[in-house]
Amino acid sequence: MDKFVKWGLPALTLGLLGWGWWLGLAWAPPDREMGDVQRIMYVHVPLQWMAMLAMFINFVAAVTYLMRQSWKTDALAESAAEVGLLFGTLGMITGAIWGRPTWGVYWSWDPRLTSEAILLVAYTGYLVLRRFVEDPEKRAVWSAVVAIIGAINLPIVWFSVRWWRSLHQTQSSPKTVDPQMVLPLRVAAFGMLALMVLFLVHRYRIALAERRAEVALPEALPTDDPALRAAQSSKVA
Amino acid sequence: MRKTRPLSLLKTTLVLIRKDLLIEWRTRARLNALVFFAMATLLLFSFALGPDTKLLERNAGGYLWLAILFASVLSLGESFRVETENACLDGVRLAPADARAIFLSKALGNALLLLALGVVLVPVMVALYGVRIVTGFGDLASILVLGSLALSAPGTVYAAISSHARARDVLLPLLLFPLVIPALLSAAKGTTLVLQGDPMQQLGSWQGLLLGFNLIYWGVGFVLFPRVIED
Amino acid sequence: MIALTSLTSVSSLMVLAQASSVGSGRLVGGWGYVGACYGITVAAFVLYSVSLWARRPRAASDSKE
Amino acid sequence: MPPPDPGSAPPPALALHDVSKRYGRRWAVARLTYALPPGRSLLLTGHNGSGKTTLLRLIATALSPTAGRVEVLGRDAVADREAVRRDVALLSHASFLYEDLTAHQNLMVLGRLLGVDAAEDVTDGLLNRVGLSRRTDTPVRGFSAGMRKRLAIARLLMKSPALALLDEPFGELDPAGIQDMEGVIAELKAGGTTVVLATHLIEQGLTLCEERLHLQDGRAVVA
Repeated sequence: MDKFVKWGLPALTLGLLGWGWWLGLAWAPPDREMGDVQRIMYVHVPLQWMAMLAMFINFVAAVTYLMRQSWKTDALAESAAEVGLLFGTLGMITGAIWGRPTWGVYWSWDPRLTSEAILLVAYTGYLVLRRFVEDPEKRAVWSAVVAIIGAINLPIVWFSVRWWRSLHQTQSSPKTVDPQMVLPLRVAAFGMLALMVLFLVHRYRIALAERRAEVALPEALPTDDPALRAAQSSKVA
Repeated sequence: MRKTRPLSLLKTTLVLIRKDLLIEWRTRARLNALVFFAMATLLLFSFALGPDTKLLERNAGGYLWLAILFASVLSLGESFRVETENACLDGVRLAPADARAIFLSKALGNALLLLALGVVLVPVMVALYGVRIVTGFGDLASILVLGSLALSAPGTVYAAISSHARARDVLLPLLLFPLVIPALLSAAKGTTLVLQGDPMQQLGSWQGLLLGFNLIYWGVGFVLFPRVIED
Repeated sequence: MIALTSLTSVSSLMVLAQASSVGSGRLVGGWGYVGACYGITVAAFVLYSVSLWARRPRAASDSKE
Repeated sequence: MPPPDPGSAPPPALALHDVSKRYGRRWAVARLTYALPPGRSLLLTGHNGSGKTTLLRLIATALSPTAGRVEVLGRDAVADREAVRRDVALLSHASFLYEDLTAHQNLMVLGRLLGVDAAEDVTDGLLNRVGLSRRTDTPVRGFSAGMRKRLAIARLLMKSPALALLDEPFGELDPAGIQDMEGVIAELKAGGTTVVLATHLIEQGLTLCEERLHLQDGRAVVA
């Protein structure tokens, strides 16, 4: 397992991402309307998918933590939020760059981009909260609550922003799906998945080590009870 | 032994709201400051945008709700500062008062405060921005009520959390603002429709969105708040 | 095997980034935008990897998993 | 916990089963096991930071133990939290008093929360008992530390608890106040309340309590 994470996963990531992007940049045909700019899709869309997946992992870990306390789910929630924030931010940046030649502006108040921006601010708040609470137990509970509330908010934000925009004009992002675009997208997405898992595993180890440094883990009850010690030493003697 | 009887959830909530309102009344100087803060915010919007009355008129609803939102951050923070001062929240929950009743009382009390603030701000807005209430006071009242409730339910949960964290004054808005964007959006849109007429019958859907937001977050707060304040 | 594929694909990626003036379709050109997207993403991933490496747990528990 | 059956002997007012409480890496209370015999009161001693306050907060259900079980009158302090809270009252370092409310209002809030019959009369009586009858309508913000202590004890008496937890009740009191407090504690005991008292004034404590538990680094030490 450790060996796979150390060597196999990075190799898999590089291989899949490299292959997928090569397919996307050189092999796939340019889009009929957007031309070569459409090739941004092979980096933008997998980023968005992985950001969503990471946020979903964060949500599940938070719910699991509230149902049964464990430092592992707390550490997983923290790592998923950070990795999700990274992927989401990159997804938003690439989306904005893509928007420039397509719509003529970087920021179009497209419902998807807007919702994502709001989501990213919410998860920044989540990570800041974690920084500002010293007691590890309180931090875990409170951040789990914030994560759950933030995840519930996502669909509401999505609907409200779409409504809000639809009063002006509907922004249709043209997506003519050529079969030759599907393969590179798929390969790049799996590559991105491998990368996310890789980041997640390493971040999780860091988070768990931090928890270890902060708390004597619950399993480790104090044992140097003087009475107990006396009993043991007498047994030995 | 003294005769006591356990109160129902509703009764406990009412006792606690009464206590919170009593505190607000006894510290009404703070309350006044809050109202003037919100008014100053409204006034500053008109300075920031210059004397373009058309622009002010068109965006009046948004400015009203931004002013209420900024004020809500202060009042939410204050409502939990009172409780942390002598660990009063511990005193209340050990009394014992049901943690869910504490949530309901705090959220309702804050909603009431925001509603009152809104009622005071509306005439100021009418005077400053030169708007008229077109579709009727009933519509405006419903938006004010739903909007205040929508800000205060998640706000109460987050204020309880941030009141125990470091840098709570920064943390509360950072957590709250992205969360209440749907509520802010629908309340502002709804108010704008009330002020400028609603030829396409859109007000109902914004009210519906606000109602849904309220149902979700009052439910979530009711369930999760005990986890926030109990050890 | 996998490493070999990744090596060739990385080099072909670099070649592609240089040949940026080849464009067809209605919206001609725009390789700059494409390059910026891929570049920013790869740079951010590299930076994040470095930050993970810098924060790596140094205690004995490293070898435990 | 199964409820104690009515035929057997009364459950101990307070029982600790291997109770531990952790703050970060520090164990504030570590594997404490103790049962207080019925009808007796307990004196908790120990240096600052020895875990007295944490232990009292655990018994009061303000905190939950990291491991182990706290039982009050035979009921589990976590599973049966609501009922335990009705039986227990805590006089803590934090006064639990609203600064902006008057003495009278502070007591009335608690009285109403508890559903006390004729809360007004009870409040007046209690304020009289702790010697604050002339300051009933002053906001707590204007109170001295000693007066806050008196009001806090009135708040505890409002509950008429079966188990009273007193954390340094003599702190910040003048000699007359200490005498009053001793009177209150004696009265509580006479009324059938079990008292757990944590204090530095060991002499006073020993005259009031029959049992003694000395804490050191969160562990029980035989005194």
